[in-house]
Amino acid sequence: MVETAGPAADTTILRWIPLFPLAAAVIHGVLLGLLRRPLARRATYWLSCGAVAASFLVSLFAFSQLLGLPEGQRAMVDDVYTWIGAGKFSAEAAFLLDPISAVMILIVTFVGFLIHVYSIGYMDDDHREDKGFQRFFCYLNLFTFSMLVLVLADNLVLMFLGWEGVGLCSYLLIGFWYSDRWNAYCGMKAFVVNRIGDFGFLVGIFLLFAALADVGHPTVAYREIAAAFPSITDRLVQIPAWLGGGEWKLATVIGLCFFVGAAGKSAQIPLYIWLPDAMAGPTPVSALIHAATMVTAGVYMVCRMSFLYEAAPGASAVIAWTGALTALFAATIAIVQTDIKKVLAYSTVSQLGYMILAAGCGGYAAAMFHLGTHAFFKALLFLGSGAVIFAMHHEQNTDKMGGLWSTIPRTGAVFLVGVIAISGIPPFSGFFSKDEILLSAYVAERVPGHLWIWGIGVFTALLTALYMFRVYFRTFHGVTRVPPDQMRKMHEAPATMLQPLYVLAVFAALAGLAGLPQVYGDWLGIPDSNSLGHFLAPALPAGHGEHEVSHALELQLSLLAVAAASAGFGLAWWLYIRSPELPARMRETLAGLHRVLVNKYYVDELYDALFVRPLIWVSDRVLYRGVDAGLIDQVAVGGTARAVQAFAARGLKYAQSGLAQSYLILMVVGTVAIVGWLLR
Amino acid sequence: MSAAAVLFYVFAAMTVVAALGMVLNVRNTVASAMSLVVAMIALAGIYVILEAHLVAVIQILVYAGAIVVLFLFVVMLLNLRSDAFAVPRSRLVKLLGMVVTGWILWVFVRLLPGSLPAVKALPEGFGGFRDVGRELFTSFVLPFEVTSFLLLAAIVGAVVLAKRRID
Amino acid sequence: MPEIGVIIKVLFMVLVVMAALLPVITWVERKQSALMQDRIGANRADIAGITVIGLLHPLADVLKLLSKEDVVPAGANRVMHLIAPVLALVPAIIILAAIPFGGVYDFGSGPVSLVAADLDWGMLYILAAGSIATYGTVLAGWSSNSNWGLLGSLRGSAQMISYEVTMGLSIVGIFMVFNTLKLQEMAQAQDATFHLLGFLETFGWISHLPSWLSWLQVPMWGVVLQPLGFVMFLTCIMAENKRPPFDVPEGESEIVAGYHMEYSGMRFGLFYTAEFLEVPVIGTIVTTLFLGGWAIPFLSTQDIIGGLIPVFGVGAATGLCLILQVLTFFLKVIFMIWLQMQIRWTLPRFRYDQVMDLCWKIMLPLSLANIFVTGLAILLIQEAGR
Amino acid sequence: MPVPLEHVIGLSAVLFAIGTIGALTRRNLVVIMMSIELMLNAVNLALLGFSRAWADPTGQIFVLMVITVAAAEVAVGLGILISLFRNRDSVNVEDVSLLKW
Repeated sequence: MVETAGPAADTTILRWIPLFPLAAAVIHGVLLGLLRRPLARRATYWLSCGAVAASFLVSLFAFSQLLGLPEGQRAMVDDVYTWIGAGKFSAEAAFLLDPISAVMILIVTFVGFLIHVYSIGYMDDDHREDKGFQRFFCYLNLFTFSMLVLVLADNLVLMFLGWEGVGLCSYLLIGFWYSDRWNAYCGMKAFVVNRIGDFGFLVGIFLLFAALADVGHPTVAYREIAAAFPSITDRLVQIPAWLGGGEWKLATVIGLCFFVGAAGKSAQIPLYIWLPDAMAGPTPVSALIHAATMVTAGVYMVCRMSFLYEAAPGASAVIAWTGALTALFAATIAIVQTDIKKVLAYSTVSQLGYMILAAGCGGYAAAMFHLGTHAFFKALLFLGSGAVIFAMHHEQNTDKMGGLWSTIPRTGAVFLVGVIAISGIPPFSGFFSKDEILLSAYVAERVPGHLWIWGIGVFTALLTALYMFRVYFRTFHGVTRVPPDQMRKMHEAPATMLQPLYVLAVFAALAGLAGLPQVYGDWLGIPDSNSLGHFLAPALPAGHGEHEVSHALELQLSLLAVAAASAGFGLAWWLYIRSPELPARMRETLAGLHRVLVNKYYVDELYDALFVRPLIWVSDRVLYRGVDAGLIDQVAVGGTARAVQAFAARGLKYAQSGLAQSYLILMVVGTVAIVGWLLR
Repeated sequence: MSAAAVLFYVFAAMTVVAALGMVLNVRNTVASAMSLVVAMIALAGIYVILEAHLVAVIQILVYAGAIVVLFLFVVMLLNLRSDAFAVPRSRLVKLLGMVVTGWILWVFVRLLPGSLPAVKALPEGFGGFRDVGRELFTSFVLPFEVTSFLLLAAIVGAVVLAKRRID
Repeated sequence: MPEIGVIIKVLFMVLVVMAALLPVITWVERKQSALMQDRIGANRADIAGITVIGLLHPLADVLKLLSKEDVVPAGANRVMHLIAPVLALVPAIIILAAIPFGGVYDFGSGPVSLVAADLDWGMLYILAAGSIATYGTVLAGWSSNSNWGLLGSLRGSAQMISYEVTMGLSIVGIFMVFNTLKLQEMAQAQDATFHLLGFLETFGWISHLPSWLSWLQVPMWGVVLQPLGFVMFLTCIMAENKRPPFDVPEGESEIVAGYHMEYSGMRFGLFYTAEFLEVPVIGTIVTTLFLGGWAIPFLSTQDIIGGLIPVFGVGAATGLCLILQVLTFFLKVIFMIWLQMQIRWTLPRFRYDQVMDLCWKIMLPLSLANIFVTGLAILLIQEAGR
Repeated sequence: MPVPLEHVIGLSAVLFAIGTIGALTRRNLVVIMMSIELMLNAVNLALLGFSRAWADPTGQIFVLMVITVAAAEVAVGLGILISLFRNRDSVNVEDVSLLKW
């Protein structure tokens, strides 16, 4: 189907990347579910971490081979077998490695590996159930597999498989401690909300396939779609009246449908509500799934479909604005949260907003860049918070922390690195990626009000610095609010937890240099320093995001961003170090606003009133009691039975005289009648 | 008219008469069985005329020699006395039977003339046990084997059914 | 001409076997029993004081039976009561039609086969005819409206049906060995000898037999090739005949006289005749199947004729050979008769369940095994032969 | 073939009809089963007639099969008959009409 890569590259190695974690997961599953023989913890984590490490190494190898290919045609396809073949429709189980997916698999396997290692220490003190340890690693491997399928998939259908797989694993892991009803509820919430997004995604796939089939290209493979797309670019579709009617561009409709899916996975307005609750899961899960990898699937998908969005400016505008609003919205909420993981969760939402914003503004490379850096520093932050929580014996509320630097300085140090990185203070990674995003927003003329978006971005950068440093100060500095005896007993996390932190800290600090903008490259005398951008460029449309602005302007913009970030830092320092009594007074003066923010704008309550309760009511009264019990059970099933019974009792039973010969007579008459008719 | 033809018609007459005797004799079951035997043997004769020697012998061995004896055996075992079935059936049933029979005969008779195949010349040893046996153990070996299963099932069923429960 | 020939043969068989053998058999039976029971036995019947060592007794019997009143019990079914003895006797006679009492001889005018009806499927014919004999028993008991008779015919029919099965299976081995159902062919096949150790050569276990063993020849008789079949067939066919030790249908001590209890006079005589006639008939059958028929051991037909021609010339030699072989045949038959007498007077009557168990639980599996082994052996020899 | 095939088939038709009448009108189960045997024989006759006409032994094979099946049927049928007689002391087909409304 797809033209294969050059002879140099052996493409069949790709299949091994997802295969290793799958194998591990299957082994765990068989041992746990079928044989009921849990492995020893040591064997368990050696198996899981080994599998992920193996696929990371294979990924590196594949990546090197990809680099070996000439600039223009960097793509390796491993066509394993035809997964679904039905007439014209056929979905291959094929893996595609191009720059985008290469970046993704490196992030997924590398960060995933670190988090696996981290989990060894973190889950070790969890004694809620004996099999929990292996179950956790089983799910973790399964998630890695699904994620790799998602990013490596060569076509939409296979990608959807991974898409659902990660959703399932997130559900399983959020509700990992299902004995606690709240966790189970959170898992369900995440799953249901994701379903809504998946629905949009599916509709998008169907629309796209139908349209392509119309023009004679029934395919779901990316590159064929991309090839055949121009023929349907200018199509118009009639929107049903209840959706407002009118003629829309098909590309726009499809793009919006896809974006619904992206919004579901990447927690954008209005579907972001599941992510904060997802923090009910173990912290490594929050780090891996709900910060580094899964939630970025939406961004990845938008970039993957970039050629489509290039043709659908309307959809892009919607995306950009959604991203911008999400970023701001989540940031404002994050300011007042006291639960350390909640803050990180909202910051994740906010950062995802950034990425989506970039993608909407055509800065796909910027989005991918930020995706990468964010994966590092947000994983770092989560794991750091995990270390804190570990030290505090599963206490997450920052109101009960403070001044921890004296007891766990190493954790504090790596946490600080993460904070600086996310706040976008040079030269840490967050600065460069965020800078590129803002730049791409600034220059995206085709997006209506792109300057406003840029403004929002800058302001959000300020808020980001504010709330991140707020959390940092409230946790590690100032007067401690921890009972002294606990303070004395407190100690650092074990090595298996700390060493991944160090590694992540290094990357969080330096990853930005991978996509060093040309401006600074010139200073340092590095020719085309934005290696990541160059690497991604051929796979992404040479959109307006890339077009040149004068270095002077670029510098001014980044200075502005830095200024905003440092302002946020200063504000946080003023409020929580310099005069710690101020926040309380502000809370009193702005009581109303504070309450709204603490309650996250009452969005959950709103949804509950608007959707959840009516839905439950309808399901119970109409669907269950009306349709199922009433219509199907009573009328359809029971009715049929009653009808047959009545008929038999009235007339049919008299045909059964019990006399063998009467039956025989009927039989003979029938036979003879048939024979006679045949011989007529 | 060849001797064989004469024999055929004689046997045919015997068969029909014996069959009628079997069906119409309402007083005496054993007599019915005996007339059935006569019919069987006469049929065996007809089979010989039709060059089906093996089948003819088997006919006598199995039908006359075993099956009908079995009937007689059961009749005697149950010691069925004759008169129990003397009561005639309702006219309606009889009429129906006649009508149906008329139907069948009519259909068959309509079928007969012209629609039958031309008679072919016979190969050597046709209908002998070698010929039939070869056919039976080559082309029809599977049905043959399946038949053995059928017989086994029949044996078991008969034993189970007829065994007197001791309780 | 051929029809005449057939008629002559039939008459020969029937007359010889019935008129000559039958009285002798009854006499032999009497003497035999007397011998065994330490009595003198039949020695009274005399014509003018001459008692030919009791050989006149059969004559007296016939006269008595013919002159007795012929009673038909009340409530009996006359027709059936009349038919039954005939049905019992006829099969025994018609079986003789298929028995070869001599070989195939050529007096220049085409080969003459000394068998009334040389059927392709002669053995099957014998089985079929034998199966008809059941009706005699069944009807006799049923028609005479007597519980003893009914019980007798119940037992008789069950026993005969059962043993028919085993009898048929027990000679399948013979069919396989001689590869024919034609009795004359069987007899001819047995008109030969084979080397007792020949199998060693056949399977190539030794290159060739040493000459000093060449005298180790055996006639190729059914009894040699199928000893188990011989025993089983003899048992089955004697059970078919319902004489002791298989006389449960009559069982004087249990059910008075069984199925022919209500018979008297010549009707009983017919049953009696049938029973006694079947003894030589059995003899002929067993002889033909297992004892080489008319064949003279170690002297095959062509040996005899070839040896006699120089002395007498072709025609006379053939005729002489014919006479010799027919005599041999009847000698063997008489031996079989004697053997049956021995058995009849040696063994006591079995119990009914014993009879049935012997048939279904012992001989049926044995006969099946016999068939299997025989087939295996034949296959092996064919393989070795090729 | 000494007689025209029509006559063989006709004979078989007549026998079949007689058997049918017996099976339909008699009430003695034994006789009914015997009538069924008669019908089977009629079919056999037709099969053999055709086999003779076509000079094809297949018909005879079929007859052998039919005979086998008939034997099995009689064995089982009579077994049922006996146990029936034990329970209901009758072989009248109209006494076994319990299985109805």
